[in-house]
Amino acid sequence: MSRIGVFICHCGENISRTVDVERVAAEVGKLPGVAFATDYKYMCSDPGQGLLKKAIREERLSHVVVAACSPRMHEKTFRKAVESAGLNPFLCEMANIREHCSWVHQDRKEATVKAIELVGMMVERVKKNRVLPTITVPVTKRALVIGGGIAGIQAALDIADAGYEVILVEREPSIGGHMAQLSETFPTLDCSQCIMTPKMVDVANHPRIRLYTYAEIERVEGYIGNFQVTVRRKARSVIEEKCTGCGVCMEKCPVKKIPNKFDQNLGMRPAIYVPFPQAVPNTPVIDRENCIKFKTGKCGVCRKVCGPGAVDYEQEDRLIVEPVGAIVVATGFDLYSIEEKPKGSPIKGYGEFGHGRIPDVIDGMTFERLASASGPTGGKILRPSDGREPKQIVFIQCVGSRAREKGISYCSKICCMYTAKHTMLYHHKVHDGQAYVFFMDARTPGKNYDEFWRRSIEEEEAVYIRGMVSRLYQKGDKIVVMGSDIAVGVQVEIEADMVVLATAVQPQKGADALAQKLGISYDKYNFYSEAHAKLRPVECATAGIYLAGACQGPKDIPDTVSQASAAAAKVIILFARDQLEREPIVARVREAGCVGCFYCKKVCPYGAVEEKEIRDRQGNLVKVVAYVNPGVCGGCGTCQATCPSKSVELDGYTDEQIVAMIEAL
Amino acid sequence: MHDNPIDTSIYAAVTEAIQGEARRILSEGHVAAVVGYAAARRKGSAQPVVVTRADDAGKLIFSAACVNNLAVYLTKARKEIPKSGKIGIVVKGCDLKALVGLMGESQLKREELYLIGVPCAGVLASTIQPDTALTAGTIAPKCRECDAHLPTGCDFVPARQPVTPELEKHYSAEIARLEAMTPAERWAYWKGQFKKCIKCYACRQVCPFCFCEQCLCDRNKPQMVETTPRPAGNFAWHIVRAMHLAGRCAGCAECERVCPMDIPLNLLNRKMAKELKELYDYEAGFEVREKGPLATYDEKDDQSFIK
Amino acid sequence: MHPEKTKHAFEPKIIAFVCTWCTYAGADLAGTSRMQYPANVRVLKFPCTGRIDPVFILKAFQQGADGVLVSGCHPGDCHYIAGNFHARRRFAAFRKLLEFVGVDLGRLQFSWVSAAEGGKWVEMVTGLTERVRLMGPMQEFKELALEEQWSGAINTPELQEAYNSI
Amino acid sequence: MTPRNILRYAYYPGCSLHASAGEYDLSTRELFKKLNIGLTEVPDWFCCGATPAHNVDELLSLSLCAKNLELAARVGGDLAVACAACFSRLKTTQHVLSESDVKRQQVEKAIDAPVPLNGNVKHLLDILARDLGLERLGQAVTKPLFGLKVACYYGCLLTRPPEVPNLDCVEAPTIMEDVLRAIGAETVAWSHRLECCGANFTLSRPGVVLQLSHAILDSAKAAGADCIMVACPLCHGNLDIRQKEIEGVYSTHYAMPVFYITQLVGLAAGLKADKLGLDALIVNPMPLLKEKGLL
Repeated sequence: MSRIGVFICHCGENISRTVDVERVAAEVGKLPGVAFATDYKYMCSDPGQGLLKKAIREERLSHVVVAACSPRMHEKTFRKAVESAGLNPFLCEMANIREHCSWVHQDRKEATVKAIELVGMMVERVKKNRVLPTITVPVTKRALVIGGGIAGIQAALDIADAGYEVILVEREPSIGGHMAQLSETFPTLDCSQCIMTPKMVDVANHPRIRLYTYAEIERVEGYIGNFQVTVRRKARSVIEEKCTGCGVCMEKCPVKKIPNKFDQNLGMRPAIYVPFPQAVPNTPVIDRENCIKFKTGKCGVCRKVCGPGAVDYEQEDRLIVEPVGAIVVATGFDLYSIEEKPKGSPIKGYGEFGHGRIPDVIDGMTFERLASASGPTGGKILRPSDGREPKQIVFIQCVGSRAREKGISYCSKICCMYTAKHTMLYHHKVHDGQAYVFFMDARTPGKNYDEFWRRSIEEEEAVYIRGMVSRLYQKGDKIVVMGSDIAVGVQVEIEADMVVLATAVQPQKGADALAQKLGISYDKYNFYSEAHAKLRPVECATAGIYLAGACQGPKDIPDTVSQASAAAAKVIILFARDQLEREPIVARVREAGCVGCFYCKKVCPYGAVEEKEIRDRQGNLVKVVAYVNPGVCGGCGTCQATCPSKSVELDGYTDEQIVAMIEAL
Repeated sequence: MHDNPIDTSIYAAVTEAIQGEARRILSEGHVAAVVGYAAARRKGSAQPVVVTRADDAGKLIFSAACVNNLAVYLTKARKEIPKSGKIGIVVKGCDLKALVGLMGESQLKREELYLIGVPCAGVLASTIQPDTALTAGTIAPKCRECDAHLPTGCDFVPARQPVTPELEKHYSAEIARLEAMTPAERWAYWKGQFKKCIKCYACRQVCPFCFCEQCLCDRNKPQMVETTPRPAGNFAWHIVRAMHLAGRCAGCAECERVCPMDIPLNLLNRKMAKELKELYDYEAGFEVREKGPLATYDEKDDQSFIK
Repeated sequence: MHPEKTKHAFEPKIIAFVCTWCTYAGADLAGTSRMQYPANVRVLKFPCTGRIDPVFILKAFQQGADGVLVSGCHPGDCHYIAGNFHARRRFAAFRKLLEFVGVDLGRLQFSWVSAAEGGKWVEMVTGLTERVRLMGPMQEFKELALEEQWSGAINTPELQEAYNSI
Repeated sequence: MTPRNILRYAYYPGCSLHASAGEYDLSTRELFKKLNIGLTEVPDWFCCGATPAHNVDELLSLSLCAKNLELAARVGGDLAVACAACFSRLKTTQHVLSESDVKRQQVEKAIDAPVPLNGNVKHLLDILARDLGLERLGQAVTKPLFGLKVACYYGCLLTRPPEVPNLDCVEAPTIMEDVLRAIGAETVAWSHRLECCGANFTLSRPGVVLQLSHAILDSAKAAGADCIMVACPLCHGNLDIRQKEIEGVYSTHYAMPVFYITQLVGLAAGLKADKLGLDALIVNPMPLLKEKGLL
């Protein structure tokens, strides 16, 4: 007979306000098998856990049910406590009477009845729980970092400096990401390239970082400590090992006028190119779509002029499999489009402000390139349409951000600050110019941030107009901006020479596809979800995968760097151990019942099911049955639901446990 | 209309060919045994037989009374079959589908079988005396919608073409009739049917696909399905059975033939087959496929029923 | 503060089979957001919808559930790569079977509710509860459970009395 | 059964087309006859309430449209609407009533009939560009309007509010331009395609209308347009009838003819000026049409 202990938590008043916890304890105490039932103010607190451990010892409890918050919150806490009291942790279950009961119901009677039933179900379930031994798996002490922006660079450097090998994968031909595109950074106005490029060089020179640029993640298999990652190295057409980065090929390339994405298509580049002069690696790539050799078969100038013979037109994509133990995802962000419907985006475009068809209406990143000393204009603010200096410039904030009607309700966080920076840069470069900013609210929390914003108004003479712009249109060579000033209550019309839109920060295109390869969750905008909004902000719910930077949500540089270092620390903590304990929620085959139809093998998403021969003592084959490799099993249980004879069972979710709960209804 | 005779004149020639082929493969040592049909004691009746000697090949027959699906003798009813060596088996088109399914489920290997296919115009319904002539009225319901009169992919098929008249489809009509009912009417119909069940498990015993060593429904930890022949347990048993056969059963209708209480069991199986055909364009039994419709998926599968 | 609560003559029993990664988390989010929904639902957590055997749904109805909700991750979001895809096929077939034997599919709801969709969880639970409340109790399985064996009708007063006293 | 390629519609002209915009009605009927598109005027139709009613009494405005929808449903087929304001009100009514059961019940009580919420309400533009199709429209052209530079003026109601008309993109529609290009005309890119002309304020606050319409005319002229094309009698009224006055107030000169879409398409389809009511326009289009050789 089981001796089950049931502990009902008040959670301060969070539960007890709606649920009559004493009554729950009293009712549950009557259930067969329950030896002890009590309630307590905070079960998760130290005294609460003490109470639990004491009861296990004194009441000789065989199983424990804690009725409190969601198991997603504290199951680990209580299982640990139970373990320290000498019981197998998997003999402890939680009934969720907070998120699923007290917080979602107001009627005390109904909520109490429901709580009693929920606890009752768990009592029946726990009776069928079995002792599960922990499974240990080895840890591969190498990390994969996806994304070579500032987040990925920082994480890679930290992990590598701790003594572990790092694979850094970047989609573009060079690392650097968006930070390499920026002109100067707030709140100090130091040059972005000056602080960024040394880090890029550090990455290139680090003995423990293997850099794959112009590469993407093809496939991810395995689990924490033991991932197998397939990287697709796209054909660069230049052999990295041979190239010296002299740049002659780029000089001689006959195709010169290809808009450079790095310069927001303002500058031009040849068909064989590095995106920017400080690129790491400084190895060019051939843009096969625009290269004459690839289009017509003629040309081949770059191969002729290349001294070391690094140009290779026949190069093909290569797939490389790398075993790693942890993954840091740092894929960063993209900017929202003001076009009607950007291709492949889950969110509709803004569909206003000229739809991207008015050349002098640009976004913030384009302004960064104009303001950058290494940019297409050499740091001069000039209009894309006619190259004239704009004397009146209008900045519009919250374009897409906080626009529920456009499908985005979040704040992009960085725009208030970078717009303030833009007004300053503009004022420094165009002394007789006037900047106007249309804004809803100025959000400037952060060290020295508000001071910076005030400076833009008080010292740099930017005119801030609280209100939104209704529309703008081209009139001659001016752009008429019509908006309202809600502080004064008048309509405003400004004839501007240039308009800069602070478009919303969005996840990178394809963020969802990558998440699906990694098996991590993401929100409706495709930002990756952290395991806990407050307490586990850098971990994914999927063990062994960590987040850094704007792929998780809009972030400025200091926040991104902090999170990257935090993610690196998490990886280093994982690598500090040789063996990893994994949850023993895995499928096991009952060989006696297995008839070897291998339905389990057919549906297993992990390929964890193998065929095992059973032989008698003489060595004659008796039958072939299924075998589940516990190291590979992900623990989904699809095999069990599919098995006709139920000869494979998922520990922790056995049919007995589930049917016990259903029967407790 | 119902008395319209069905031409079974080829069966004599087929019998002769089967005997000849069995004799050859047994005497040449191709196979260790041939599973087929032999005449039984009652006039005109037939029963399964395992022939291991070439001299006994003359026992083999094929007639409209050869109703059994012999596939079951290759799996769980293997007792009389030699443990090693290739086995020859006489199969009608409908039985072949079961064999094909069993191969897909790793229960049989094609290279261990010698398939003697039978051109078949139909067999008698289970309720008809074995010496009755085959007519539109006496033919088994499954034969009314047979699409495999001539088995394909066999090692040997007598070169005869069965004459197959167009018959009224029994199961399709029944499914349509039931589908037109209200849920309450359907419930009443099945309740009436399942009420009759005595849980003799003959349906399970005869089914080539019920090859589990221990049936889910016999387990008591946990007891998924009540075992006593009460209406609740009966209902659960038949639902579980139909679900487990979905995508696998190709309609040999042996369950229905052996049911002593005349429950239209194949009707459930045919309904599931129809749904899986409509949903995933899958038909069981035509080719050996590694994955049945419920062991695979397509990202674009219909999900109109999911909110 | 407390809205007027309507008393209903019939409070259905709703049982929800959910996966732990998406829908359970979505239901947690509904809780942390303090959304409100009818107290009729009892949630059973599974690692994945792929683990949910159709027999459980049958069992739930037999145990007196008036409505069953099955919910997991949206296609492509499965924590276990493809469990929900397998589940989708399995349930597509199973609901057709239930429909064919005369179960009103209004009592069986399938949904995708992600960890971010607390509101959708509330919508699903509320919708099903209200619908089933209108449909009334699921009598079919309950009556079946009360019925004796076909040959063993309770045909004597003593038996009837003994039966009633159980 | 009617073959698919034969188009038939119930037709709701709206009050303006029986009064100030008679030429719009005339040209619509003639053009559709020419294009072999059937129009059956909804018997007994009445005012939709247009721009003022819904500001005064929402239930009344919904009921007016609901009744008209109900009358149209008796004719059968999709409902063709010429006036942008009527179009907007009829669509809005369908939208509001399908969103709110309470309002639908109120309205159904008021008109004592069920409201047909699923019937298609289509603006003439939609019929020409999509139902008939640009290809077939092009085939019907006998006199392409080569060399005529047109500023397509949508006004505020054809695409707004975003959730209601579903005619085209809210901020960057192209349907008018598509139609015009199909008949050989040239369209200009200009900024005020979707601005408000002032609509009904023409009577109560003409000053507002003059200012707004002036901006529109100014912009069209700056873009190099020969003429403006509209699909709404209210817009037409303000741009055409008020043009002289605007010229006076703002001391400028436009002489910019304002055509209805059916007039231009009719012209291209070979209809004569008298069938299109071109003589009813206030700003005389004849000199322009003669200059371009389109008469």
